Formats: sequence, C-alpha cells, structure tokens
Amino acid sequence: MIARLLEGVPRRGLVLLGLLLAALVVFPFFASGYLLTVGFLVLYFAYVGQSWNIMMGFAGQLSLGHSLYVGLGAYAAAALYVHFGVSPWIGLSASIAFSGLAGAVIGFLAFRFGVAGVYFAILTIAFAEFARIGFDHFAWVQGSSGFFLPVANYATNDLWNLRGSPTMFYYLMLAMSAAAFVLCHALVRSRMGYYWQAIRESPEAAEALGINVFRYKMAAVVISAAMTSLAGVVFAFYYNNLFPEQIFHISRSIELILGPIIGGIGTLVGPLVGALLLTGLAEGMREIMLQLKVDVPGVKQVFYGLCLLLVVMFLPHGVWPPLARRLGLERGGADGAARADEGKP
Amino acid sequence: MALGLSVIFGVVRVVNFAHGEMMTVAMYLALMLFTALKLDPLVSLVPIAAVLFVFGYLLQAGLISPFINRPEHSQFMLLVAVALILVNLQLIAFGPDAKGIRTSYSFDSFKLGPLVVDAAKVYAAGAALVVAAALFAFFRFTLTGKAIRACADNYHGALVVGLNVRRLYALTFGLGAACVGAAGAMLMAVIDVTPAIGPAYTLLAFVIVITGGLGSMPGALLGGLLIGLTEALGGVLFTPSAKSMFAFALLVLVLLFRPQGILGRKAA
Amino acid sequence: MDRRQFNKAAAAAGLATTLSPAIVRAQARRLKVGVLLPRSGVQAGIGQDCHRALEVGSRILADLGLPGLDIMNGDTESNVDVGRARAERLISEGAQLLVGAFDSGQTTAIAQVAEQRGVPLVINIAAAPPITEQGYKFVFRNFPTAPMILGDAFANQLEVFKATGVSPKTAVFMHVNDTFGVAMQKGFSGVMQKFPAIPYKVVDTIAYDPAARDLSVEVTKARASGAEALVMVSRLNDAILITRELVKQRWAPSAILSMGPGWYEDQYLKTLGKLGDGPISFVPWYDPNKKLAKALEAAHVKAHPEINLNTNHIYTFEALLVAADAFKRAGSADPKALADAIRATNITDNVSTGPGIQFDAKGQNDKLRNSAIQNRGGKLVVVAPASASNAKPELPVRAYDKR
Amino acid sequence: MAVLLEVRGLSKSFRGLRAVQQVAFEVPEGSITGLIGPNGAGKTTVFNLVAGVMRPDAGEVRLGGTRIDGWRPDQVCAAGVGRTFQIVKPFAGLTVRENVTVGALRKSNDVSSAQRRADEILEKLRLGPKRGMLASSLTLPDRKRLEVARALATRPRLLLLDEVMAGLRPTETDQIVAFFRELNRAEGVTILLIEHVMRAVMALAQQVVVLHHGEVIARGEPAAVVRDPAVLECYLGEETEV
Repeated sequence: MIARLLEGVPRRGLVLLGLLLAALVVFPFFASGYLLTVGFLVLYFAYVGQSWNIMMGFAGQLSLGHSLYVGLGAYAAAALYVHFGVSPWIGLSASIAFSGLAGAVIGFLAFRFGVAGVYFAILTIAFAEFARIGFDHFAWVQGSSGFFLPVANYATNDLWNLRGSPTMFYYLMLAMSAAAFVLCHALVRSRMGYYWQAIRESPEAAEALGINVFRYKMAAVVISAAMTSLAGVVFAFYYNNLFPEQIFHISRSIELILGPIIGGIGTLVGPLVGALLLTGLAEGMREIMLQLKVDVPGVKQVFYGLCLLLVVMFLPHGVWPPLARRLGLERGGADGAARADEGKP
Repeated sequence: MALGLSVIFGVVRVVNFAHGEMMTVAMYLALMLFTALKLDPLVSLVPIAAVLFVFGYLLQAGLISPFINRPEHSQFMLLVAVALILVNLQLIAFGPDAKGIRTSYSFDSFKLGPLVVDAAKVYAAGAALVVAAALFAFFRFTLTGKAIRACADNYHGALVVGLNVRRLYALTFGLGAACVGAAGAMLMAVIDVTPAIGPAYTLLAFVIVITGGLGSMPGALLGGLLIGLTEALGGVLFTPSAKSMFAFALLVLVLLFRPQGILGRKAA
Repeated sequence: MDRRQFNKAAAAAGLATTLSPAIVRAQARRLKVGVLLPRSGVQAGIGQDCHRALEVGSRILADLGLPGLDIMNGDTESNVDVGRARAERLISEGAQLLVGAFDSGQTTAIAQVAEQRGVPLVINIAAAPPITEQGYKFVFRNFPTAPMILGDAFANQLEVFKATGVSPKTAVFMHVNDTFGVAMQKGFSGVMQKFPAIPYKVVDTIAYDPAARDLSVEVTKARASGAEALVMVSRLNDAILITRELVKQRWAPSAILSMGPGWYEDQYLKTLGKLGDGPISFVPWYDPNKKLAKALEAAHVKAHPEINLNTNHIYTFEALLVAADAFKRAGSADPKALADAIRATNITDNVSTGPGIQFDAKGQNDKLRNSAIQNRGGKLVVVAPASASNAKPELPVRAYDKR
Repeated sequence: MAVLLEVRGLSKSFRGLRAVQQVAFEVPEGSITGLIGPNGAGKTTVFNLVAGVMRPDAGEVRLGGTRIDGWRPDQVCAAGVGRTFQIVKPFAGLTVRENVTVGALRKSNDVSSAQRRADEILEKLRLGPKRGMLASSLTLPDRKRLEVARALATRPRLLLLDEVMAGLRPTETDQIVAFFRELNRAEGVTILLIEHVMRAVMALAQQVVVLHHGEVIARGEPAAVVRDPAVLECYLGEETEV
C-alpha cells in the first residue's frame, strides 16, 4: 500500500516532503504562541484548500460557497457537544453527514439540471447565503446571537473532547493536513482521480469513454464537502464561538479558496504553498507596517490585494508549478498543471 | 447597477466581482460632488458615469484583457484582488463612517391612495429607466453597439471579420462601469455610504441579473423588479430579517429551471 | 476621598502587604497595553471610534497621576482569525495587558488567548453574556451584558414616563437580527415581566436584516400595527433608514425608545438634523455630573470637536483606567498580580453611570447602570436616571412635518 | 454475418430543422462501414444519436439486438461503443499517456494495468515517444490519433470514427488506414466511420451509407455507390476528394 503510494514520486520530492513534515512537527518547540497561532492558520487553510481543491482542482467544479460546509460541520459538532455532551469525534460523523448531504443536494440539483460554470459557482454562493440567513434564525443554536461553547481550562489536553492548548490544535491540524495530503495523493492517482481530471478537461469526451460524469462529479462534491466539514469541527472547538454572520459569510469562502488558487489549482502542494504564502504575506505586511510606523487601517489590505493581483497576472497556474520546475520536481505524480515536456520528438 | 453587470457579463463573459466596490467609488464621487459643489446626485450621475466609464475602460484594457481566455477562477481572483484594493483605499481616503447627503427631496413622499411612495426612489427609478433606455438604444441602433453585440455572440467570428475585440471589450466594460456609476449616484440619494457596503451589492446584483437573465438588459430590469417584490412579500408574510432568503430561494429556482435566466437567451 | 488620595491609600496598602522592593522599580516603569480593535473591515467605523479614546484617555490618566501606558495597537480587521493571531502577536511583543475588542466573537477568541497565556484582558465593549460565564480568571468586563442593559432600560423608561406624563399603551418592537439584537430580543419579554408598571403592551415584534438596504417594508408593517410607541434595538445605518422611513411615511410614534446604538450617534444627528430630535436611547453612558466625566468630555471635545463623547469612547477609556489603576496598585506588571489587582478594583471616581467600577467573581462589573439620553437640538442630554441626569425628558415626539 | 449495429427510422430535429430523417442502416459485425455525405448531411448527428449524446425524436438504435437509444453516453460506451470527436476533445491538461489511461480504466482492474494497456495502444498508433507530452501540445494529426487511441482503450466492439483522417498527409492517411484494417482483421473490431477522404473510404469500407439532407440516399459497396447518379448529384459542386 505504502509502496504504491510512493510509486512514481521523485526521490527529491520525497526528501523535501519529509523535511517539510519534520520542520512542521518540531515547529511548536521553537515557536512562540503567536507563531503557533499563525502556524495553525496556515495548516487550517492548507487543509480546507486541499478539500476545496478536490472539487475545483481535480473535478473542475468551481465552488464559491465552501463556507457552507465549514459552517455546517462546525454547527453540527458544536451543537451535539453543547446540547448532548457528545464528543466531537462522534459529532464529526454528524458533521460529515450533514455537509455531505448538503453537498449531495447541491450537486444533485446542479448536475441534474445542467447548471455549470459560473452559474454553478453562483448557485453555491446562493446556498451558503441561504444557510447564513437560515442559521441567523435557527434558535436551537442561538441564531444570530452566536453559539458559544463552554471553555474549559487549558491545563490538560483532552483530545477526546477537543479541549486543550493551541499546541494540541496545531498537531491535530497538522495530522489532518497530512492525512488530506496523502488522501488527495492517493485519490488523484486512483481511477476516480483519473476520471475527475477527465471530467475537468472535457465532460463530453469523458462521457464518451464510459465515465458516469454525474456520479463522479457527485462524488467529488460530497468528498470535498465532507472533508471541509472536518475543518469546521476544529474551527468550532478552537474558537469556541460560532456566528452565522461570520462562518457562512462569502468572504470566508473566498478566503479559503485563495490559497489553492495562489498555490496552484489541481496540484497537491499548491494549497499548502498558497496557505503558507498568503498567511505569511498577511502577517509580514503587518510587521512591515509596524516597522514603518504606519498605523493606517487598510493600508495592509491594499498591499495584500496588490500582491494577489501580481500573482494572478504573472503566474496564471499559481506559484507551485514554476517553483516545482525550479526544484526539479516536475513529475510529482499525476497531479496536474506542471508537466515536463519530456519525450518531445 | 444590475444593468452594468449584465452588460459586462453578457458581452465580455467576465463575472465582475468588484461590482459593488466600483459602485461605492461612484457613491463617494457623488458625495464629494455634493459637498463641494452642491451638485444633486441625479445631476452628478452624468459626470460620475463618465468617470467610471474611463475607470472601467482602463481596468479592462489594462488589467482584465489578458484574462479573457483564462479560466473563470483566474478572473475571479483578479477581481477579488481589485475589490480588496478598492475597499481599503476608500477606507483610507474616506474613513469608515457612514456618509450621506440630504437633498431637498430626501424626505418627500407621494401619497397614492393607501400607498406612500418615496420621492427619492421615484426620481432614482426614473433616472434608472432613462439610463436603461439610452443603453438599449445604444446597443440597438449604433454601429459600435451592434459590433459589441456581435462580439458577444461570437468571439472568434468577431475576430475574423476584423473587429477590434479588445477595444470593444474595454468599451463594454467601460459602459458597464458607467451604469454602475450612474447607479451609485442614484443610490446616494437614497442611502448612506460606507466602504464596506460593496460586497452586499455585488451579491444583490448577481441575484438580480441571474434571475433576469445574464446578458439580457430587459432581464436585468425584470430581475430587479422580481427580486424587490419577492423580498417585500417575504418580509410582509414572514419575518423581515429573513427576506433575502426568499431572494436566494428564487435565484436557486431560476438557476435550476431556467439557468439562462427568465429572459436570457439559451447558451449556444 | 478623592482619586489621588484613594490611589495613595491603595498603593500604600499594596506596599504594606507585599513589602517588595520591586514595587518601587515597577512604579517607574510603564505598562504595555495591547489594544485590539476592529479598525478595518466591516466594523471599521466603531473600531476607529473606540480608537479615538486612546489618545485623549492617556493624557487624562497622566493627569490623575496614574502610571503611563504604552499603547500597542492591533487591528482585528473585523475577523476572528486575525483577532486571535493579533492577540498572540501583541503578547509575544510584550503586551502585559490586553484591551478590546468591541465585537463579541472576536472578544471571545481573544479572551481564550488571554486566559491561556495568563495575560489579563479588560473588555471595553462586548455584550454577549457567555463571555464572563466561562470561569475565566484573566478576563474582566466593564460593560453591561444584554440583560443588564434591558433591565435598566425598563427602569429608566418608567422614570421617563413618570416625568413626562406620557404613557403609551401599545408598542411595536423592532430589532436588528444580529448578535446584539437577538440577545436583546430574547431577554426582552422576560425582563419586561419584572417591570409590571411598564404601561405598554408589545403588539408586534419585527426582526430585520442587519445588512438591509431598505426598510420601508418593515416600517410599513410596524406602522400598520397601530402601536403608539416604537421600541428599537438597532445599529447606525438602520436607525437612519428607519427614521427616514418614519418621515416619509409621516408616522411619528409618541415615543421612540431605543435600547442600543444608532439613534444617538453623531452620524445619525448629522445626517438627520432636526429630524433626528426626539428619540430616547437607553444605553451604557456616562454620568455628566461626575468629575472625571467632565474632564474626559472637555479633553475629548478639544481633540475631536465634531464628535460627541459616546459609549465607545467612555468604555474604551475606562478599560484603560482599570488597567492603569490596577498596575499602580499591583506595583508590578506581573500578570498574576495585575489580575488580582484588577479583581480588587474599586474605582468610584469614574465616568460611566453607576456607583463605580468593581468586578464580581466572574470578572463582570455588575454595578454598572445605564442612562437614558435624548436627542435635542442636535445635542444629547441625559434624562434618566435622575441622579445622573442633566435635563428633563420631553415626550411625545413631535410630528416630523411640524419641525 | 450478424448485425452489430442496427439503426431504424431514426429522426432528429433542431428547432424545426430536420437534421436526420428516417435514417436506417445496418452495420454487420466485424465489418467496416463508411458513412459519407456532403457537409451538413447529418452524419455527425447520427453519430451523436448512436453514442447517446442526443436522444432521437423517433426511431431506434440497437446494438447486438439491445435497444440503446436514449441511453446516456457512458452507458453506450459501457455497452461497447467507442467514439472519436470530429472536433477533437483531448484532455488538454493531461499527458498523452494519461489521456489513454482514462479510457483504458473502463476495462481494467487497476490503474497500473490500465497504464500498461495505454502504452500498448500508444505504441501501435506511433504515439509512444510522445506519451509524456501534454495533450495540448500535440499537433492536430497527433490529436486525431490520440482520439482514436483513447476510444480504442475502452475495448469497444464498435468504433465510431468521426473524420479522423481529415487534415492528414497522404502517407499518414495510408498508415492509419493500414492500422484500422489490421485492427479490424486481428481484433475483430467493427468500425463505422464518417470520412470525407474518399480514398480512405474506398480503401477501407466494405459498405457505404450515403446521407444527404438527413436522409439515406444510397447504400451498398463503395464502388457501386460512387457511380450512383443520386450520389453524384448531391456531391456536385461539393468539394470531392475522390
């Protein structure tokens, strides 16, 4: 199994991945609380980016409403915990179920009725907004007044109830990101992964090759939704409060897809690189502003926007593909955009 | 407002995610013209539309045109970045506080039987109709308008017959932006502006345009009317705070049963 | 005992009990205070308004002879993630105490960081009750919770009705459907039952979307209920929108009673001019008769002549006051000592309405009182409680077309 | 010879325009059949109706006796029909090898055996050296061959070829004609091809069906059909490549 997973991955890639993982594992031993928080955010966005990437990067379905799944996952696990004392590890099955179901409903409606492209994207926004306003009126989880989880002490790390220190959350997120990475790696080289990419490139040709496009698109949406909902569970137990206005907001959907787009859509490393770059950029900007004694709110975001602009203008496939080429890792598996022109006549 | 989006998408096929932000730019312009020159927003909408036209033209020619043939998510990112920059520049320039203007008719209303009709809204609606009519005439009767419609129908065909598609696209984007500008100015007569209101309007414009039919101008008007009605009815019949839910529900229904919108043409 | 004497006594007490030489050194040092406010993003307006109190406040603290505060700014960008990361950043940069953060969600996120890192957090504004129900040891709130605001609102309403002789029999309750609005709406009927003397019955409750661009439907609905009085929980933009609708629909309720922000804010008064006169707001406010309040008001007017002193400034300032006072008494910036000192806070010469600043076991100042303020001639006057007022209330609200 | 594909009374209109009317023909098992006709005669529409891309207004399509009209394209493919597209639709972002692997997965247990199968087919179609290239960087003739390779990888009983020889040089045409003939002979794959290159049709097809204005105007052996006066007339003024 492991051997098969590793098959075709260049040695250098493995070594670099190993180094990266090692660095991430030892990171908390050297990092201050601040850096740990930032590290958590990076991993969080890497994870949701990876989840989103399944739908967009692999199967080519642009979702702009992924905050829906984060929110559903968060609310489901949190509500079970608060109302019934159910451990999040059990609650997350409810999260997966709800998000998966929501994904399935949206996917079913969209794909059955032939809603595609921009329209599909807007449909996903519509559902997320729908949920936002709906949850604003959902009294069982306190509606718009916000849903608070009881905060326990921080002395002990209770992994079972997900109560504990940021370090625990950091490792949890690290494990999830790593698992997502491996899962996506396996998925993309599986039959399903090939089919998704075929659908992404040309649905008509995929159909002609015997692929049940509807079923595989559904699979992509449901898997992506379910994975995303896990991030929601962590979010709920990390921040301990949920507001529909925040968690379902379209700006959060946008936030979580910036990483993979910047990093490189359809690549495995892209979401991680993107999350790292963006969070680093945001924090770095603040640092620079601080050094320059510029205390004008908004300046930072302007520069952040400019950087985004430059990246999309000059690196249309994201940061990772050219970076991979530079590192000599072009053939990193079946994933995507960067491919060497080896064997050219 | 929705008209602008419709124009831009219908022809250029770029979804303008910076639409609401462009509108707030127009609103601030209206505000400045009002405070400096005491220019009524319904008057200043002409120069503002012109300024936004130039802005839109440059935006398309300079930034967006290399993206025309790129995938949607790439265009989307670009405009998100533009939106981010616009919002925060406004925050820096104008501060976060809501700013409004008072015109002589701000608080007027007409009584039509049991109905009380808001004067500012009536004037704004009138202006909107004039703008829409002008736009319609432009597309229907002028050579450039026809050329733009040709581009919308068939990008490659237009290239082949020697139309300068890039220039036409920029022109179209400019026109769309001008509509937004006019809308912003009108809106200034009705509500106050803060840098943060943009996204809500982008979303609203989407809902309206898609309901009515992307790329169809009468569709945008009809969509606006329909969404307004749905929200109002939803608000009266159920709790008002959930009224936008009805708008979204309508959007979902339209997307499912008539993805091209109520008055949209079937995609080729 | 005035402020100075009190502080001397407190310092002496601290000295006597600990007898530590470090105190002397500590007295000379300054306290690093990290202030977290949403200064960009959707809440930028309020965040920046709170920010105004920092500069003005520092000078007044110096006049009181309190130790200096080094203010470190953190912008939460109206976002929980950023709020939490900023809190961590400020602490790692050496912030010894945190102040913030207006929004309940961001405040909760920051409170966890503070608790975990053992750095005291003094909340300036955030009304969600759960924040001080979590058993935190380093989190203190000198701001009323939603139920407290409600209770005082009814008490003050009774005073107002008595003073004016106007007692509406029916009212319609309109509230914004956001965190604060819903918290208030939930508490409303429960708290109202404790005030049987309230003359009106609520005939309809109308919730509306905080992002609403048009409230004509809502106001039409409210008007159709035939109620005499309008009871509101709103924000700024919607308050303006609703007033405009009232004018346009030619409906002047006998009383407009607001239990939240919006109706007294500068922008409201400036935008609406004389049409903005009349509404009474029941809000956490300041006692215009208190000495420190006068000082703060004077300093504020000097620095920002175009802006009225308001809740945002007062409570942000008081958070700094609590910090400086505790630092002086603790004599050190040791977080534990600081937290203990804050818990023992007993400031009577303060700004806000009520007996003063004290914290209960949960870290909540439960002694806070609210005031009733009325818009009159583009200015704000405090009309209740009588002990902390500077004017008499005037009702009914004058018809909009007769102004 | 058993009939593999049987089309009967097939009709399809687009907004009142009758693209295909009452078309009927049979493709015997193991044969190579040509479908010819001037531009706009409805050839590709017939393909799309057979392959399940469109649903016929009337008529039926039987594959080995089973009705398949109205099935989805993937079901038709699963039933044993592979097809190419006139306007090629390669998976542009995937490599040549991956393109074919997607097709091969249809009848393979796992990815690696599909890859092996893909390699075999690529060798036969002389695309072996280019398997690592992105499909988007192929030349048009290569893309046409890739279409064929991909369709073949699904191990079809019936292969629908839509103008795969258009734009090829004469030597290339000869190569691919030889390939199809060998494919037909050695593996028994039945082929139905739309083709304008008459040289290829004459060389390959055992029978020809001629469409004009959506109707079948002639059927039979190639040599006989090209002498049919009706056929000659409809091709008059057309660009014939005889």
